[in-house]
Amino acid sequence: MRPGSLSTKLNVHLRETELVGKIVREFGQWHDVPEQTVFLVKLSLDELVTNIVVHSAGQIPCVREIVLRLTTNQHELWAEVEDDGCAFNPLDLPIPDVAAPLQDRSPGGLGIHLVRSLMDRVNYKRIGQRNLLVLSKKVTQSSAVELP
Amino acid sequence: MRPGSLSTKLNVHLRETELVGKIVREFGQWHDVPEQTVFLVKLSLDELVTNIVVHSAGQIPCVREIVLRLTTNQHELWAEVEDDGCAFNPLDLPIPDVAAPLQDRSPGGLGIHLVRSLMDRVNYKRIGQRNLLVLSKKVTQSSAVELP
Amino acid sequence: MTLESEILPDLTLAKLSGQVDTLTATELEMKLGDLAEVTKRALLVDCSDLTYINSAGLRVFLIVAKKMETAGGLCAFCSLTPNVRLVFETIGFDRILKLYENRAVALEQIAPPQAQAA
Amino acid sequence: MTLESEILPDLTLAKLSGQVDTLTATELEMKLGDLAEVTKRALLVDCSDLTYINSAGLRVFLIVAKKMETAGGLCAFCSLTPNVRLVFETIGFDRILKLYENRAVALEQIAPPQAQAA
Ligand SMILES: Nc1ncnc2c1ncn2[C@@H]1O[C@H](COP(=O)(O)OP(=O)(O)O)[C@@H](O)[C@H]1O
Ligand SMILES: Nc1ncnc2c1ncn2[C@@H]1O[C@H](COP(=O)(O)OP(=O)(O)O)[C@@H](O)[C@H]1O
Repeated sequence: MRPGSLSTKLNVHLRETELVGKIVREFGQWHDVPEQTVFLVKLSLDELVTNIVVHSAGQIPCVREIVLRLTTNQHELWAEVEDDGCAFNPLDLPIPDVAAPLQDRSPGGLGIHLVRSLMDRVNYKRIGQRNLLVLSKKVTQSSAVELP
Repeated sequence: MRPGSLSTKLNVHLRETELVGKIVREFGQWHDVPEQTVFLVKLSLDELVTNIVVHSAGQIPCVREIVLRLTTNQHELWAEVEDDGCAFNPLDLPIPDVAAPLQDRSPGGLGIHLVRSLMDRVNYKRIGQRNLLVLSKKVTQSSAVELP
Repeated sequence: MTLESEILPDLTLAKLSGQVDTLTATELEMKLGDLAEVTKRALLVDCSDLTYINSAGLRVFLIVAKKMETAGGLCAFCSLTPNVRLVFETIGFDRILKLYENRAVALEQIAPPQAQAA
Repeated sequence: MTLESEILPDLTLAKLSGQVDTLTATELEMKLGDLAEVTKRALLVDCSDLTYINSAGLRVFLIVAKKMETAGGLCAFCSLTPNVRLVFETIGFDRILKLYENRAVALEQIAPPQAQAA
């Protein structure tokens, strides 16, 4: 992939998930990120931003801003989501039982599980008054389109 | 405008000016940069990157990489172009006589003049083995499209 | 997101296209819910043009499949793109939902010609 | 970048569309050069769909206008978008090149109906 990075401030609105999708797709295209990696990173960021917007409504302090960051080097892509809401570590959530039969499956709790399963690494840090989630995804040489 | 920033490594190839145009347009759209500002910044970066690629051919050391950076806050956009070629300050170039009659006008030397005229500020710095040009352009509140 | 449907005697066919996300999942839930209501035996969702789905959309699939199964019917999915299939597998949907490689195979299994002739 | 031309008795009309940059300027130079060759009196470049031009393209305009003037002809431009007009003004092209607000005004000035009838 082509090395690069991006940082953008998001408003606390569900509609911003559309911008997140656009940014991941277009940034991914500029930096020769393979199509499947774009899909998985877009999905993971969509889940995280959606959760922050949806679940921040009743929080004190409420979330006032979300910052999205993307970084590529030749072999790996990092994505960060930062918010100024109250401390919440999604990695503490129980893992849903994905082997349960249909009638026992609850329709919630899939978002964070998808992020944890589809990314190579997910790290949570509380920094001052902010939550920071760092995702990373390795890209195999063969699937990356290199410019000459 | 929406606050954000971007950094991308460019190869030393004229075809990369197409990517520069795409990046400025799409980054501009994500960050609510007014259409005219996008046009002028795209033009300025196109001129600078074209010059580096074209004029680096005979240089020692030759340019091996170019880094493009964009930053927005509410009122201003900054663009940076960095290269690792030999020291060259385009601000030392003479200003072409744009008042001369048609037959006296030389067809060259317009690129840098456009950059200097269309941007609010242009700064050159030599940092170690790198040339850094920083452009800035203010955006009036009224022309910026703000998200609620 | 668009959902085009065709109600046949043995089967309801629903072709789902575009992006299913948090902004469009409610619309999908209503439309698929309506189709499930009028479906007698089986509902087949063709996902060949489904380019994106997030957990809000997957939640809808689960709800509709449960509802169909409870009513003694069947909810099946066909023609998943590799990306969507990976997501299905990650959350075990390949084990609890009926998936078919393509529409032809699905029709053959759910509403075979003999059944149609009967 | 595309250039569509129409050769009329009094005037050659060239409609320039899209992006003119360092990658396409040579093609423009060849095409406009050819048109200048066959043009007797005036060459009018309609820029209404010219979305982008950089110094490589402006250089071509200057070369062609000089050539036409030297040969006793005229090279004019019409229907510049506000962005392109700003660039023209920045390098003084509004003073050395003939610019018209729109095609109708340009035709009226360069090849008025009387001249056409004559
Ligand atoms: N950013 C967040 N802030 C507060 N609570 C959250 C946040 N993200 C997730 N949660 C909690 O974790 C639960 C599981 O989240 P998730 O796996 O995305 O599934 P869903 O949102 O569909 O329930 C949510 O229901 C919510 O209670
Ligand atoms: N990055 C660069 N490295 C070396 N020389 C340069 C560079 N940029 C510009 N120049 C020199 O400055 C001159 C003027 O540049 P410019 O105003 O862009 O006009 P043009 O490239 O059309 O001649 C060039 O002809 C070249 O000699």
